[in-house]
Amino acid sequence: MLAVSWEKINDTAWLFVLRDGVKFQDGTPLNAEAVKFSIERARDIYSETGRGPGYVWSCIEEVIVVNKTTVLFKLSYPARVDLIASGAYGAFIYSPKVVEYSGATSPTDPKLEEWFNEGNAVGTGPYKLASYRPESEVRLVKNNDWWGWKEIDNPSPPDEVIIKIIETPEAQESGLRAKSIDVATNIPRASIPGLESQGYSKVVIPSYHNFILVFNTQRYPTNIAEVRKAIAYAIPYDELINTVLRGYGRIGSGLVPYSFPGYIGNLTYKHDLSLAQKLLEEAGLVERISLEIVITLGYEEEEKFASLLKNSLANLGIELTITSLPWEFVKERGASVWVNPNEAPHLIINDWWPTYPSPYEYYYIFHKDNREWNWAGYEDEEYSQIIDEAFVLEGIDWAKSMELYMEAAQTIFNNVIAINLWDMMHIYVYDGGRLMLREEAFNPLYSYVIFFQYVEVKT
Amino acid sequence: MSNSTLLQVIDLYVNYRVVRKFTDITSRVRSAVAGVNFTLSEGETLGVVGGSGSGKTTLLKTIVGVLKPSKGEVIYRGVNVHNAKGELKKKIMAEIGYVPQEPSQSLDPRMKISSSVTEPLRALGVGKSDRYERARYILKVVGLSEEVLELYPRDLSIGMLQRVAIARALITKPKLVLLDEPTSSLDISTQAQILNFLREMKEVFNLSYIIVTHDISVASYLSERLAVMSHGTTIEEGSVDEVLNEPLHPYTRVLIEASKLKEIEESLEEASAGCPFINLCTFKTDVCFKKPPPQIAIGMRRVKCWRYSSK
Amino acid sequence: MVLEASIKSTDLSIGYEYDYGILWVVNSVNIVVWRNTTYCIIGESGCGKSTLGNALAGLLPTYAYTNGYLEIEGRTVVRGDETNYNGVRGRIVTRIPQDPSSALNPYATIGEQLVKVIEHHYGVRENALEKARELLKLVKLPLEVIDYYPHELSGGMKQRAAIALALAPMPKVIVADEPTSNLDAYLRGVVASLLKRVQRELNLTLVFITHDIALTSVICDYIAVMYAGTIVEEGVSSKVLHNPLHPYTQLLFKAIPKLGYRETLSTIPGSPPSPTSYPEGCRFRPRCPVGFSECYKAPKLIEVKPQHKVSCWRYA
Amino acid sequence: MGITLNYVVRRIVLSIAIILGISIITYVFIYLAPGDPAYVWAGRPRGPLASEAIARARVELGLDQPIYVQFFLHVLRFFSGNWGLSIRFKQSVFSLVMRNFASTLELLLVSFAISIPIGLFLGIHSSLYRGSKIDAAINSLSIVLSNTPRFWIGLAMLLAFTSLNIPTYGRISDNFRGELVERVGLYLVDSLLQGRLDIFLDVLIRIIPPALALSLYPIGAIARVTRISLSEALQEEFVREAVSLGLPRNTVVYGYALRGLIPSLMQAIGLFFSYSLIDAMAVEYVFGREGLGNLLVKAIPASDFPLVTAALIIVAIVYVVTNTIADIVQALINPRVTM
Amino acid sequence: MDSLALSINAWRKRVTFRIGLVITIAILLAGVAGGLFPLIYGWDIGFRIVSESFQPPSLKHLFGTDDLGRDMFTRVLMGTSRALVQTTIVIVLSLFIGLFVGAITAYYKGFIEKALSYITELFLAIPSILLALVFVILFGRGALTVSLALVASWWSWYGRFAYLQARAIRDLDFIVLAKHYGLPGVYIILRHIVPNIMSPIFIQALTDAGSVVIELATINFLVGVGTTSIEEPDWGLMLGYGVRYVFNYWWIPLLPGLFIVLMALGFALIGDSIYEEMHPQLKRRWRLWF
Repeated sequence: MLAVSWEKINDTAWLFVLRDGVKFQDGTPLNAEAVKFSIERARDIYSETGRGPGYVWSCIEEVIVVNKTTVLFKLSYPARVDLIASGAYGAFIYSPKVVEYSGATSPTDPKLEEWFNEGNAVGTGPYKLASYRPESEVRLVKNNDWWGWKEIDNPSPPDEVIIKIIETPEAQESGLRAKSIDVATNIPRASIPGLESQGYSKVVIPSYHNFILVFNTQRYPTNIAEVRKAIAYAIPYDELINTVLRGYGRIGSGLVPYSFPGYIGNLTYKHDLSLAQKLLEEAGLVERISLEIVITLGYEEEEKFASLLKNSLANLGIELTITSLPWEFVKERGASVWVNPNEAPHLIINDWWPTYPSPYEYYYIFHKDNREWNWAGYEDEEYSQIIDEAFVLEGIDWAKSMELYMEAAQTIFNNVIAINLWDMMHIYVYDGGRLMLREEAFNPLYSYVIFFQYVEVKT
Repeated sequence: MSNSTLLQVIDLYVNYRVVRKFTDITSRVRSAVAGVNFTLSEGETLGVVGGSGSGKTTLLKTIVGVLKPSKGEVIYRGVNVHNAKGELKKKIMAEIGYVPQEPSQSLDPRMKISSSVTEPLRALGVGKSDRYERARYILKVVGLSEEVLELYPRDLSIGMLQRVAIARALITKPKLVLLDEPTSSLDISTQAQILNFLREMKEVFNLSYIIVTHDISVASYLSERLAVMSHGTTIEEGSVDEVLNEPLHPYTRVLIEASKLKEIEESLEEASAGCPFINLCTFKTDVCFKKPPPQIAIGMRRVKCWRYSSK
Repeated sequence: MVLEASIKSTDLSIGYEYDYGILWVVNSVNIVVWRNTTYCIIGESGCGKSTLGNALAGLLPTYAYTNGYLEIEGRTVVRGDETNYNGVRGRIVTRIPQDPSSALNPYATIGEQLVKVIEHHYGVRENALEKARELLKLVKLPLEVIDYYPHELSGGMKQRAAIALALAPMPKVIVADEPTSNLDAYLRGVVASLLKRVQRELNLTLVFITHDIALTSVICDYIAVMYAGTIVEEGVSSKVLHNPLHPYTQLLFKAIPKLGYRETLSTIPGSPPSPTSYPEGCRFRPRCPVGFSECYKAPKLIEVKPQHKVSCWRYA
Repeated sequence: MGITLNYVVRRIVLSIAIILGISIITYVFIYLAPGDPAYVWAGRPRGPLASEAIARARVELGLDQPIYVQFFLHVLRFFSGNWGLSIRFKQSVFSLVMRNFASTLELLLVSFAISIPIGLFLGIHSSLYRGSKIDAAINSLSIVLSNTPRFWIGLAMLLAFTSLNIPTYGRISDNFRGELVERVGLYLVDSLLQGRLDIFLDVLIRIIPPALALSLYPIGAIARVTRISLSEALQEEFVREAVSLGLPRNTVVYGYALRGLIPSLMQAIGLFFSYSLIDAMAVEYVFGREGLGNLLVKAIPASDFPLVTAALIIVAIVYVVTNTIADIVQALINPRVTM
Repeated sequence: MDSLALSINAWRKRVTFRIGLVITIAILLAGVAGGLFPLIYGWDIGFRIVSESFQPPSLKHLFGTDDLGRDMFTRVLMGTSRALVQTTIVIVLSLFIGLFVGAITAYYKGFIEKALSYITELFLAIPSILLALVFVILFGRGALTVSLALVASWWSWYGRFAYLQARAIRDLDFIVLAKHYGLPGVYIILRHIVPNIMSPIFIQALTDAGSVVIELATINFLVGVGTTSIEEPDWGLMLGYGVRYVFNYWWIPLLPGLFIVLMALGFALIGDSIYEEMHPQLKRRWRLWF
């Protein structure tokens, strides 16, 4: 948005032209220096401490200020800088004066980070941060000096925005009903018809957030491919859509979510219990078996899916134990497949969203070197090589790299290492009598983000 | 006085701590028993008479060994009661019986009489059948039927409870029994029964008693010798007849008058230093206001009063 | 001196509610207490004397049942099961408690307690304080006691404070329920003397309830002996004390140890019956050494000598 | 005075010892917690440099030190009010907890302002008419009240009020949120300090339903305690003495019997207060109010153990402090007891 | 011995006792039924999807069905047996620990008394939720873990109660004498102190059973640590999970709560009636007499 135009000069150099006349909320003008400052800070923090989402910028060798409004990105290896720059993380541009404000000595001084954490920000956006209580609410006020107001033609944008951090769906619904919330991001799906009948409106936005069922390939019996396949056939996909997602969701295909770069259709199993039964018999499993699935506490859909799966597997004589844990524990259980595969759960659901618009984000999960996230315990040399190659090719030959990703997806699908169960859809329920949410207010890459400049307040 | 000395109490002090005021950081020491001396011969009975708060009960508990003295010694047949250990201690415990003040509190309400009565024997390591045999015997002696053994304290009247408490004190065949207000919670008719019974027991087992009471008539009924106690010390000691007929100390005189029910014009303010009985006394001199009186022996009698110090 | 009845009871019975009905602990008591005299009720524990005292002072517990009549200073306070002590408590009757340490309000100073009572009955504060001082003087307590809490006083002083409190509403009748039982011999004499003096000075009617027979000789004008809920003997104190008629009274007096006497005490065999199992007829019959066949019928309290009543078939 | 400075000092030392004990237990808790705080602290790194970031976070959090050093530092920090940064919110735990505690405290105070008078009233009347139908009714009512899950009733109330379109959700209307100047942290007080009656009313309307739900238990419990202890007190000798002196009924009941009960009732109410804290957390969660309960619900799934323990330590400290105060006050009021 | 007599008296005279007993028996039956269900109908009975989701209460589904179409009533009954077992564990264990710790604290004067009473105070102050979380970390999630965690905090109530009771009797003559005779501490604690302090504590524990149920439910409601899975039919979790449907499908969160109330009430009514029977000053007729 801040860039007016950009072009790829060669594999390792991109030129960006910035919008002129844009000012930060503290009055300093947005210029090439600020871009250099912000991007290099993110990159440096990552390379110095390994922390933060700055790794998206690790391809940058140097940001060169060409003139006041032009920057040149010099890369150490080919990459799609345009995609990175539009990513959800690590691509924030802020005023270089923050160093001064926070009393830090250098851009990577932890003091600056603390200053940000305390709820300070100086960006270019249409709304300014007014107060910051990460546990309950964030307040924004309109930035009248924003450059974009002329362009978007919104007669009545909100003057003040309060983002309430309300995690539980019932609390959101209650707030909505009590008129203390105008837009709710996470309403129980089952409540939506009731709310709609009371005059509330909804917006359904697809997202790149998907839920991946991961099989433990190192533990009996899920180390047997037939067993995994049988489970894949036992998943009640229709019920998943109808009962769990109440229609607001899409059965996943392959690993990459729908409409994300590198999406592949048709990599989906069907619900077929008799086939599943046959596969189990082929695998030689006649006695009753017990499996464990680990899901994340608080994800209503995961919980329900697990229940459906339990019911369905019961027909196959498989007893499914559902363990729902806080997210940190889920991760710990999942990663334990590398330490003690027989203690790790047979099945585990990992929810994933990209920080960076490349299919690599999804395929890297099952990379053999990824000990943090490869909860399948899947160690496939060939697969890993294919995706690494594809990643390098991204900045050079997009089509070729997509082909390689396709191959990787087939491997995962055929071996039933993991199944993308569904792609999430965000449902925003709002009081239609008071607000109008334009479509531009949402971007699938930015989950749970509303661009408030596109919100119209009705009087 | 008979020949052999049974018990000697030498200069006994028992202190306790009190905190009085808001600003007191440390507690102050008060003496419940402050300098008690007496000697008891075998077969002799000592009556200790004193008002409430005079330290009688503390004295008794210290003699029996329940409380530790801050100073002084209790010598039973040449052995210091509080230093005795092991078998010796058990022997002394067996030879000194103790009957607490409230019969209703001295027996465990949740325990059968048989268990309560045989408890001292259990501590001595006597076998179960022996214990019960002895319990049956002793109950017969105190005039209770055998069925009582299977009852609980709530099934018995207070007089019977007192008998049971005495039976427990007697079950170890003691030589000395300490009685703390044995009749104060009893009715007149029961009191007479218990008093007579105590006399009888003394004959049967050749016992010595130390009886602590506020009632000088009860003490004189059972004892050969009387000690009058006040403010933690024995202010006068002597044979019953001597004390009753010729009281030396003004407080003793008042006590006797009170029990003869003469009308008493009372004045009870406590003196600060010096003798605590100044207000009762018609012979007070300057020294009485300054220092507490020392113990003075007159023949076999002892008294704490300045009046007799010059003699 | 003309004798006027201060308290008069007619067939007064008092019982308590128990699991299986009413337990009558005081049965058909007929007494007359004359004004400005001291009337003693003596008996052993459980004979109902405290219950009778509570009835006189208007302090029967709520689970008590009554029967008969009781008049105090011309006011009928008990009529059948109805009791009405309004205007009688305090104004006409007060009582001196058995245990002053629990009967004094532990949360207020002696002065506060006195003043509260005086104020309620007679108004204004300055006078009340003055009156409180007078009362303390009357019971020979030092004046600084006015600022003391009850727990700061010794046993004897507490009892005096309780007496002062009972005198504060200026009643006509005082019921003293074993006021000396928690005191030692010396203080007992002191308190009894004090009560006697106060009764004379203030022209009170004093009902003195005690089990301490020796004490009665000093302070009582009339004596009633209670046994198992009934009055077995009643009369002028000198007559009852020196010439007891009822066998129970006779035996009881012999059972008291006397100073200097060392002969074996005589005892009453057995123990007093409990209200749940009063014997038929004369209630002393099972323990009576001189009982005869007549005793299976209940005797009546009759005047056998002038001012000396007894309830025994031997004198019928 | 029945109390000595010595006692007060001892009681306070005891409280500090208990809080120290709690800090030990919480330390053990944080230490044992399996969700790797270093990982979260590092911002859940995903890239190839992730393990490096985690190692770095471990140093920053002091997790590389020997356990006794860690423990010592923990205790030191604990008593200096530096409870570290919340892993999830990256803010000072202390200020986070205090800010939310004010909300919980406000709710509790209002609920006790409701329940103490009602509970006392019910208890006194139950006791005065005991054995009667009134007593049976009040007693049964208080048993029912004190044995109903508060959060459940809160839920039902939330449903009822929301269907009646009465705003019960949240702590304050959003229109007012920006206008309220926070001084004390208790919005009822703050709004009055600011002189804004409209804000005060809004806050009041929102606080009453949860406070009512919360006050069920204390109402029942206070009524029962009052009934039992007043019944005993009314039979105490000094109360009978007051009756025998002809004092009027109100003087006897309130001036004599009840006055003596104040210390023990205070102690009991202090206990109920600290016991209600957990209830308050559940109820405020139901009503979507900010506060310790909501904080806890957010912190637990995020394995934000410093925050979880801090929130719960506040509960413990409130317990210790209320009880210490109640004990000291009870010793002060009661001249009989010498401590 | 007297407790039986007391109960009989209470039954004869108190409506509350009878109501409480009826409720408790009903809950016990429900618990037995819930415990037997898996044996009769198979292990997955509580999880079986039997109908359309969100069915309101009807004769077929007494408590309606939940968001997946499972029968709520079956699940609530299974929750009953869980709650009964958990409550029994909590009450019995805390009672024993509390009773003995309290007796020991009071019996051994001096250092042991100080140390143990401080420890008791400490455990009183620790919120049970915190202990529940600690225990979950130590022993893993599960109903038993939370019960034990609650024991770890709950015993201190009885510990203090027992201590106060025992302190009141420890200087009575029969205990002083037993000590004086040289009888061992264990004997005195077991034979003298514990029997004399236990009955009020037992009654208290009976009354407390209701609070235990509520506390368990509150912990599970708030932090959901009680079970290994949301699938487990635990009351607190069912409520906590059902809260999100309160506005549209009220029976999902509200009906299971009814059972919590009933169970708590049943125990409390029984305990209270026996308490009243034990305290005659509370049970006798009382009229305003002054």
